[in-house]
Amino acid sequence: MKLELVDAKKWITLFVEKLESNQTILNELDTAIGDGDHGTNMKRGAEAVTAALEKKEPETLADLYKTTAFAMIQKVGGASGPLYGTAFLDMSKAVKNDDLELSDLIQIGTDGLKRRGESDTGMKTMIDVWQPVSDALKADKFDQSVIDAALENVKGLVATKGRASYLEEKSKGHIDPGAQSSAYLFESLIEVLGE
Amino acid sequence: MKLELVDAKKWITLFVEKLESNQTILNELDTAIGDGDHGTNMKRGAEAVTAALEKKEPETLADLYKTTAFAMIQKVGGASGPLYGTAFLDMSKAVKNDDLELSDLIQIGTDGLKRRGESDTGMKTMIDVWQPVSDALKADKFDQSVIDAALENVKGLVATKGRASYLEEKSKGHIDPGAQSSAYLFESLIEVLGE
Amino acid sequence: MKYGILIVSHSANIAKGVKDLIAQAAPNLSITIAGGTEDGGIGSSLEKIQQAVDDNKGDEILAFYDLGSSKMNLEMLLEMIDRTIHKYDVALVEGAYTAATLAEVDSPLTTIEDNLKSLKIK
Amino acid sequence: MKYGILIVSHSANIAKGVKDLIAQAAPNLSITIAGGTEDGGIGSSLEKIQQAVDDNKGDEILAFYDLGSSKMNLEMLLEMIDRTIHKYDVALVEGAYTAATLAEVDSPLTTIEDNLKSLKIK
Ligand SMILES: Nc1ncnc2c1ncn2[C@@H]1O[C@H](COP(=O)(O)OP(=O)(O)O)[C@@H](O)[C@H]1O
Ligand SMILES: Nc1ncnc2c1ncn2[C@@H]1O[C@H](COP(=O)(O)OP(=O)(O)O)[C@@H](O)[C@H]1O
Ligand SMILES: [Mg+2]
Ligand SMILES: [Mg+2]
Ligand SMILES: [Mg+2]
Ligand SMILES: [Mg+2]
Repeated sequence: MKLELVDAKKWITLFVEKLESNQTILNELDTAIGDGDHGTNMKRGAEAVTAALEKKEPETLADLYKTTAFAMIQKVGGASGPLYGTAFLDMSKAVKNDDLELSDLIQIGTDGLKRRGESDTGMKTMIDVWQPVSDALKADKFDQSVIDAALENVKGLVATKGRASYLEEKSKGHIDPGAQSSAYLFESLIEVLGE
Repeated sequence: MKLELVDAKKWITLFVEKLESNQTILNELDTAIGDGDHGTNMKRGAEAVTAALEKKEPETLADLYKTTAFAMIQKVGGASGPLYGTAFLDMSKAVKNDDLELSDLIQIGTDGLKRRGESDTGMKTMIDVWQPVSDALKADKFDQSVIDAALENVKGLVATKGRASYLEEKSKGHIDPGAQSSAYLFESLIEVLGE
Repeated sequence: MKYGILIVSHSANIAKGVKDLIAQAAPNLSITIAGGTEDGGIGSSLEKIQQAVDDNKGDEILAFYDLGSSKMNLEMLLEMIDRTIHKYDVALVEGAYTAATLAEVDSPLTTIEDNLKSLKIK
Repeated sequence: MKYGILIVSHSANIAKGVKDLIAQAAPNLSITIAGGTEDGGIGSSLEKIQQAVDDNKGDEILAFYDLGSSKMNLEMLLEMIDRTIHKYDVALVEGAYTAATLAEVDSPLTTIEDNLKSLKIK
């Protein structure tokens, strides 16, 4: 399965909308185990993405992901900026290969997160959503239940990366804010794929 | 040997004068192996001592040393503030014992420096002037040559405490600024004793 | 709150910045600061430290400092007053952030101190 | 000068304060800073880091950061440009002070790095 430019644009647009309407939830999640700004950060990033896409309509998938990456990198201001930024930048480079499957694209984004964050699955970060989604896409079993299960799993983890890691055991029982914003990203993808 | 109040006042007054007229030298010594402010710090302390002594004429040796200590503590602003402050504060407590010899007084001040600085001789600090002076007083051999020899020795040491310790080997060959200001203190003492 | 945080730095800007940084992650803690000399220069002031201790609303205080005279002035004050102040010889910014994050969620002192151990550099 | 110092912090005040502190002991070094987000909040900005790197006059740059996103943005920039930047996972204030003091007296990089080793906490 591959994503066409028009669908990919919808994907990013839906993601941006969810970020804007869920700012408060993301901030609240981050207040519990971080510094309370993930919603504000992502909203700032979302607005920058919208502005950049309005300024110049991307003509290729590579353009679209690169524009998204740069807007995030420049405006988010938190760890999620370089993280989402790296994921989308790596995706933008990889997607120049026309044969790239969607599952490979998401795995490349996930690998980008791991590289930038020096992290992996099980550390209670956004990676714990990206990796299961990538796996499910590869197995052609991607749907909302994958995201729900990933969030449920994230909740039970003890953080070992990011600010929540300072809390050790006390980080348990909370959804990681970055995992939640990534859930929005992939719920947006489901909406696009489901059409 | 003991110091009478009138002589002790002269001692402190002479010290303060030397600090005020040697601000530049002390700053220069501190520029070479520290942050360049020892002269400025001690000048500020000196002015505070003068002001405090003018405000209220001390009636006992304990008063005199305590006033000196507090002025230094409040106004110096660098490490030398709590160091000279502790030395004079401890001296002020000890001097309440009428039998205290001058050599014991200086040793008590030296011990105060060591406690506050968690330091000892050989670390290229003001202690490397105080301790030899204290020793010389005990042996009844205190004169300018003791101070000169102490400064000469300090120059060759590698600093292991204070800012100069960051320079390691490169701290060698420079006179420690605090050792120099302490040299002024004890040169003032010689002037008083010599009268 | 059980624990308050005290920041002692040679620079008023560092002290203020550390407070801003940790207050974001620990908005309920009492965080008081003493930065720079009395006249705003680089250095430290016993009076400012005293004031910051007086203003701190923690039952006990966790104290962090940067260099030489910040430490010596802090220790001098500790000898003069009798509030319970724990002084840590750890990285200033990173140590204060770690302690604040844990104190914010009511972690016990042993947990806080366990986590500060690896930040000991002084 | 051979080495310049780069300070990346979540807080503009911390960055500014660290510069004030180390500039006093190392007045001849090029010290450039990137603190806080673009709009002055707590966080980090790749653009500010880029600017601070551009403004730095050292032949090589010794870089220090505080937490997560400061580090990630710095590393992101390292991938994008080709100046020689040495990034140290050490205590921000104490590490920068140590490096600056040694660089000021033209110590070789090996000496500087030897002295930073004991400050590694990240
Ligand atoms: N090292 C890391 N690896 C992967 N993800 C990380 C890492 N550090 C942080 N994150 C993710 O970033 C999210 C926090 O983003 P945000 O709140 O915007 O940044 P900050 O922590 O700088 O305030 C976390 O919830 C987590 O998902
Ligand atoms: N730990 C210490 N023990 C003894 N003396 C010290 C110690 N640290 C610093 N000093 C003395 O203090 C002097 C520096 O004083 P000053 O320049 O006023 O303070 P700062 O280093 O804070 O700028 C040094 O020259 C040294 O003699
Ligand atoms: Mg956050
Ligand atoms: Mg943040
Ligand atoms: Mg000095
Ligand atoms: Mg100083």
